[in-house]
Amino acid sequence: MATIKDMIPAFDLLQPTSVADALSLLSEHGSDAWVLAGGLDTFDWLKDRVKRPRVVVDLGAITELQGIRDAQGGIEIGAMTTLTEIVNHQRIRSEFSVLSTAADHVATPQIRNQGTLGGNVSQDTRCWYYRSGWPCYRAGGNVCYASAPNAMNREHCIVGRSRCVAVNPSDTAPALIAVDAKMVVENRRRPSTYDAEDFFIGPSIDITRMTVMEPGDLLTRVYVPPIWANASFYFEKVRDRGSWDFQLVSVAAAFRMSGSTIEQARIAVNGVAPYPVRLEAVERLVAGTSGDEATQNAAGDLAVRGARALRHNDYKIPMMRNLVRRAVRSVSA
Amino acid sequence: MADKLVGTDYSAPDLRAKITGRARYAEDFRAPGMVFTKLLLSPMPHCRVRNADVSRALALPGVIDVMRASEVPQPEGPSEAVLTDEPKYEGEPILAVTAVDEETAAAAIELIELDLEPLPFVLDPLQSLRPGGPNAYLDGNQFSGQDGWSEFKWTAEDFADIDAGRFPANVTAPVEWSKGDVDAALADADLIIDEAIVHQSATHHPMEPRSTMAYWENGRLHAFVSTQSAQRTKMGMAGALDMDPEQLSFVAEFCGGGFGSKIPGHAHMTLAPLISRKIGRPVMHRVTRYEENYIGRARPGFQSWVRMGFRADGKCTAIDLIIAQDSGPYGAGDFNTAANIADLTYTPGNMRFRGVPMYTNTPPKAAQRGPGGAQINGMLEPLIDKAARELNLDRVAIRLLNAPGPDVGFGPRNGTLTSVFAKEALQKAADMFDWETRRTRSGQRNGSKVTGLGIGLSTYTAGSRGFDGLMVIRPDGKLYVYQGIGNLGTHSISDTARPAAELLGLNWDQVEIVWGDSSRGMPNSSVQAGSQTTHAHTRANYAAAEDALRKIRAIAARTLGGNANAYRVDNGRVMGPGGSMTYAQVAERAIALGGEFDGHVLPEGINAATVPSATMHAGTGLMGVARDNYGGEGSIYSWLAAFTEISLDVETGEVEVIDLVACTDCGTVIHPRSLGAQCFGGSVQGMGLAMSQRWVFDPQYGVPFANRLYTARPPTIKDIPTNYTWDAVHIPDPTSPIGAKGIGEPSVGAGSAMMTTAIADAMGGRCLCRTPLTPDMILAELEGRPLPFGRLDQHVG
Amino acid sequence: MGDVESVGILEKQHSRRTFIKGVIATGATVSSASYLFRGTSLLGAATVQTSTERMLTLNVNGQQRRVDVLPNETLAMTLRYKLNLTGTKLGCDRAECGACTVLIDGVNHYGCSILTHQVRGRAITTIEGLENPDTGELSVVQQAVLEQGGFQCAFCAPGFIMSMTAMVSQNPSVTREEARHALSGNLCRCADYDKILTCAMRAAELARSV
Amino acid sequence: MIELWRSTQNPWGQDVLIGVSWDLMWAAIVLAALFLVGHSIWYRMREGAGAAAVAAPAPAPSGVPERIERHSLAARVFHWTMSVAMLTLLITAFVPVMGLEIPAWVTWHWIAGVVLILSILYHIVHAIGWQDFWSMMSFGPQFFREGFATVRHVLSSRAPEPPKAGKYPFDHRMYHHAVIVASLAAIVTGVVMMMRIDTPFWARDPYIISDAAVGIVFAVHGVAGVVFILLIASHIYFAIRPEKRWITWSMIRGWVDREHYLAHHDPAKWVVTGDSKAGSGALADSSVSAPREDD
Repeated sequence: MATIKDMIPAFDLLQPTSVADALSLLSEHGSDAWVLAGGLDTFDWLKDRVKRPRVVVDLGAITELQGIRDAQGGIEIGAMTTLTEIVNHQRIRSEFSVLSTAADHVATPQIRNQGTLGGNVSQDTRCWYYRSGWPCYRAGGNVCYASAPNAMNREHCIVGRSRCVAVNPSDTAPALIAVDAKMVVENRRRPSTYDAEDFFIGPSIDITRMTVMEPGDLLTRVYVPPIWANASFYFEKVRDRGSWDFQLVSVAAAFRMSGSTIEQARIAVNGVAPYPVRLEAVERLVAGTSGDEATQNAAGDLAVRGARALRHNDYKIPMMRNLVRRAVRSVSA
Repeated sequence: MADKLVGTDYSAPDLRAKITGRARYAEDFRAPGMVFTKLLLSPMPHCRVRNADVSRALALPGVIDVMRASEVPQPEGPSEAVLTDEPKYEGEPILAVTAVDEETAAAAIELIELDLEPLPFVLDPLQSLRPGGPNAYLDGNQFSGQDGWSEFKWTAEDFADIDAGRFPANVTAPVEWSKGDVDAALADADLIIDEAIVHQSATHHPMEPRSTMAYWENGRLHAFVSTQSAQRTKMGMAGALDMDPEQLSFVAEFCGGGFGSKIPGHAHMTLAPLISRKIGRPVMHRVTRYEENYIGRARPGFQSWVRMGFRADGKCTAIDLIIAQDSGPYGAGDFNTAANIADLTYTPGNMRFRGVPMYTNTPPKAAQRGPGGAQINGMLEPLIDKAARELNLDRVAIRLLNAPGPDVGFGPRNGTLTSVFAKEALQKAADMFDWETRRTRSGQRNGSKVTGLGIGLSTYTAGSRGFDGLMVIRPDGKLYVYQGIGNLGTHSISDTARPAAELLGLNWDQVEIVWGDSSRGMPNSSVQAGSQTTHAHTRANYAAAEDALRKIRAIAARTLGGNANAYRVDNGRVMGPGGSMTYAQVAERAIALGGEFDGHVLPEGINAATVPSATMHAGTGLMGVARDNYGGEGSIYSWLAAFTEISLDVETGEVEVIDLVACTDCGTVIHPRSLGAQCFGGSVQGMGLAMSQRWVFDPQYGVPFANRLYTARPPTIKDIPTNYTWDAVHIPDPTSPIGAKGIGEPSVGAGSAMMTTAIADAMGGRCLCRTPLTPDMILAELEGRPLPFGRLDQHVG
Repeated sequence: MGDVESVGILEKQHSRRTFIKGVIATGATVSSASYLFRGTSLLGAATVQTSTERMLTLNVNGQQRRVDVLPNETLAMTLRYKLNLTGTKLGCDRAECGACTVLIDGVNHYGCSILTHQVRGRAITTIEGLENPDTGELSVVQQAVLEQGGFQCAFCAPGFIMSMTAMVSQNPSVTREEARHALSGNLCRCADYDKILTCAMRAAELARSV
Repeated sequence: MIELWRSTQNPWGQDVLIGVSWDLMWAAIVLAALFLVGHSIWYRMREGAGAAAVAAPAPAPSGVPERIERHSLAARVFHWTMSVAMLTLLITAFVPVMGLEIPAWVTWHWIAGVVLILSILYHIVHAIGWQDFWSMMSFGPQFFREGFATVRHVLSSRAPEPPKAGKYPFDHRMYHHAVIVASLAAIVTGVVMMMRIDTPFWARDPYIISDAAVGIVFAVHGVAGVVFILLIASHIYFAIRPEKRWITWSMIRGWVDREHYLAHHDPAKWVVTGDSKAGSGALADSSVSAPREDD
């Protein structure tokens, strides 16, 4: 729909300084309001003139949303904490390196300097049909263009499709699942806490959203419990170019080892479904093993069981399988 | 003794401006009362504008003008208009809205109600070649000046071959030539390599979008343009606006890259002047990246079939080449050059070429750095390796065997070269790379990583002749070199002046380069394309310097006595039997003497376009002005041989590029650091062609998706070779007094070829025979899974 | 325009919203010298009582600059079209090339992808602010680039130089590989990356010796 | 003012219809509620006026058994299967629109749709082959006479009772016809819509029909769905009204007792003879087991 994609249409900018003010603004303006965190996803939408919020609520002035604190033995990360802060945070680097590594794989330094953890996990999908403003299911229309027989869907999903075949673009999402992070979502009525893997939803639940958050909701902080501190972590992201690009497939894993045996594991993959996928069956499979080659292969094969390719993305099946293998291999003697 | 200027590094005169933010590119200029123009782009790949209701747009406060296609020149046939009522590609400008600010203009565009009639469109040349397939134009898919439009199709039998994966031996083509007896040579060949190859289209995406600012002042146009060239762009712009070039103050001091998409200038640079003339206010046409993606040109894609015959010793004895080219809506010539360069690089002796340029409803195509050459070398080098593998020959040896020597005659007319040291460059690069020991690494596996070695040999035109040089030694003792060439980042504006300054015995701080503003003088110059500039303008400036030197000596002899030829120059002085003079004194004398000395009398034979510029400076000092009459037989081509080692991860399809070793045949080296940068930058652009850059279209709606930088994927600093070493053969071109040839173009083909060959090498010789080779394709091939594209699909990845 | 009417509606809500601290900028502006953005009169819906709230004092290159900024205006646009600091380039306007990179409190950001209203009260440095204002002396990064003859077309140069500046100030002992990572948010289509890295390493060297 | 349609711009910027506005759903719900309330009030008034008093049973023809089979087991299985499918369809269709998430509602919806289609196919075959098809589908003069009388009776309390129906009273038959139309519309469009989602039957392809046609398909499907809100609501309402409950029981047990038979049916039009227990006797087989579509 190339008529013009330039210049942000006018909106009212509200810059509350407290979560309470933000929540009351959001509940007041409902779906007219747009939450502005780092803005890297936001300004795309606005400059393309595809999304037209009347009100933009900028969270930048809310200090209580910023920073990384020790909390209940774990770590609490404000939703407005930048990815660079996470990359450089000493305790995260030493105890939850999978998270700092994942954050360091996001786009570019400038984007990490401005992009926030909250924004990174809440960002919208990059399906180029949807982002071009085409009236697909996700945009409230009655069709998925990306799954048409002749569609260009190299970067789309191989599991979890339901009418929509887009993928979640977040690099930190699988890492948060791997460390069993808790996402605290507040609205005017109440705060509620979600396990990271439940925070992300697929189109079968609500095709217009990527997360549990509805208008009026605000992700205020992410709590990383101590359970997985200092586990053996693995993160890998396959992308076309070494910078900027979103993942084709990424994997984040945590292994608690006793000696050379995997006691317990958490493995999540992204870029393969409309939401980051936690591979619980694989986790059970590798638990109690030494992660030997047989286990690696079994894990990889199990991971992609039921995966279904679109016209251009069959490669994601072996890619996902291999990344899961590599994750397990990383802890094998 | 004055500094040695040729072959030494120096800091270019425009660099300080570039690094302090003072360098002004087209979009950096302002004028009082400046208003803003924005484009309404076609949402359809091919349609007719039945009606555009602009009333609501015009009613929006702040909107000044809506310019329609009817108000701009509409050329006949398949040629581009700045605005059109029959868009030939999604994103083609339909009309332009001008308002007091961009926000208003954008809002106004959304108020315009378009009534569009969708028309048949085609994205893939092969679709248009199929019997009954769609055409890009209503009247057909081929155009010729005399016969107009016609429809060109291949037969069902041809497509039976193609679909069965056979070489379509019987296809006809709008362009055909052959030499020798290809069929006999193929029959006699010990080995025939027969492949279908796809090379995808890739957008130029210069960093600076083609913005223009323009205003008129009592009949005089002031235009601020982004262009690779300068004097030639000015003439082109004046022509396009049907105005006297002398009424055009043309400013193009800096150009944020062009890579072929801005020679000379570009169609849309006339829009701001046209609107400004209409509304009587300065107009800024800021082109966005999104628009640049559409109107900014792209390299034509190829779908190609080739049969190469080899003797057992590895000599290529036949090339049977068919190229179907995606020419976009307005055509491109890459396919012809590609054929010539195939013949030149591998000297088969017997060659048949069938070229099929097909119009498509995709964004316009144009020359892109190494047009045709970059594609064909990237496509054919892996086949040379395939032959080496089959015949069990060394990959360097087979290239040395096939590379041309001085006796080469290439192309349909057996053209000759002024000089060719391809073998020398290849051998030197091999030695630098330590090929003899490293060759054993090829295919070695370490964990999931496999080593691949890549070799790319590429060539391209590197010069032209007959342009003018203009320079003045002023009473301040400095040499002012007036450049008509553009400043696109190659340092040509200063590089081409250094041999001249050296001839005049000047230190670099005694030389001022004047460029980028027609009101300061622009002699007749080449376009900055095809790597001509270094060759053409070292000569032109040298000719002017010789003219100046003659006059300096004459003045010295007149003033100090003795024989003019007994005077020599050094350190800004002329000295001889009668003593010495400073250039300052010489300049004073020249002004006093007048006539030819200070440019009041100009020599015969300089180009008419040079005369106004020379006259402008007449009387300001001692003028050197001359045409390059050095002559020389044959075409000027330069060469680059590139080697690389890569590490390919067979579990992810990712490729790590460990190093790049390059050696070039570009004659005399003028500016080593700049040359090294050209070889590296070009090679990396070639790597982009080979490994990431893409166009992707939705086939249903004909709409492109890789229409932004992150989806088009130009190489980033993370994708480059970790180590880089380079050198040149340092053998001057004998037909030039300076001996320098250009180098911009060949590096692209070499960089592309070194990657396509390295990846094939890492995959045990399996050649996917397409670009770009992205991780998904590599992994699918390695895993023996269905490839994510049809064998001949264009616009995938 | 629908969003114009919304100005009026939201005005009322704002007057009720006294408890909210921080600026509430509205969709219209009173803009005089603005090259780029529309003035209220043109919008039809004057909103005088909030227009003053859009008058910002920006700290740019050490100077306090009063400027009238729309809520939907990016920093790059303000710099280029209101403060005439055209050294900051617009290469893509989508955080995909880095030509617009500026420093905000010493950290490199894409000027095209942050609202001017988000940087109120923060120190903004552009390419024009690197030279010593008194002596005109170049910064170490600029010196290094000048020495090494960095860049070709140089449209990307200001952005790269700002990223290098942030890099060497954070880590003067940066390795070439680290530099590659630190500069990976800037695109150079001439692909002069090798020379750019050489410049970066030289800049770090100079920074260490300072 | 409520919106009727939802439209958008296709990738070429052309305006296209994409479906009905969900305002219509709310309108239908309100309308249904109004009807139920309205009808119960109207009925009360009629009772007050005594008009609704059941006329004295006509002299019973000899040999009418205690229990007269009204719905064969097959017919009842069909009815209840269909009702489950229909309710699933309505819930999965409209509850998400109301904002309550139903995971994988699309899958449930199309599966229920397939069940509905199969059950209806079965019903058509069964009705044509083994049931008294024409007693439901006849549109002769008698149909219109009954119709006229029924309407008059509804409009005025002084109007005489309409003549007793045969097996299917006029209102039931009208209801049946309405359901046929709505079902056909929903099914035909639903099948087309299934081309756009993942089902085991075919590879999804959004381009089988044009944007414009798809819009119409979605709109028709939406309208049919909204109509079903009204039909099903009123149906359930009548099914649970005390004075109609004997019919509901007959759809559960299969038979009606002699009193209701004589009270509500014209033995001349619905002939039942012999000492038939439920389901027995030649006549019973041929004529007593026609199901009532509107259940």
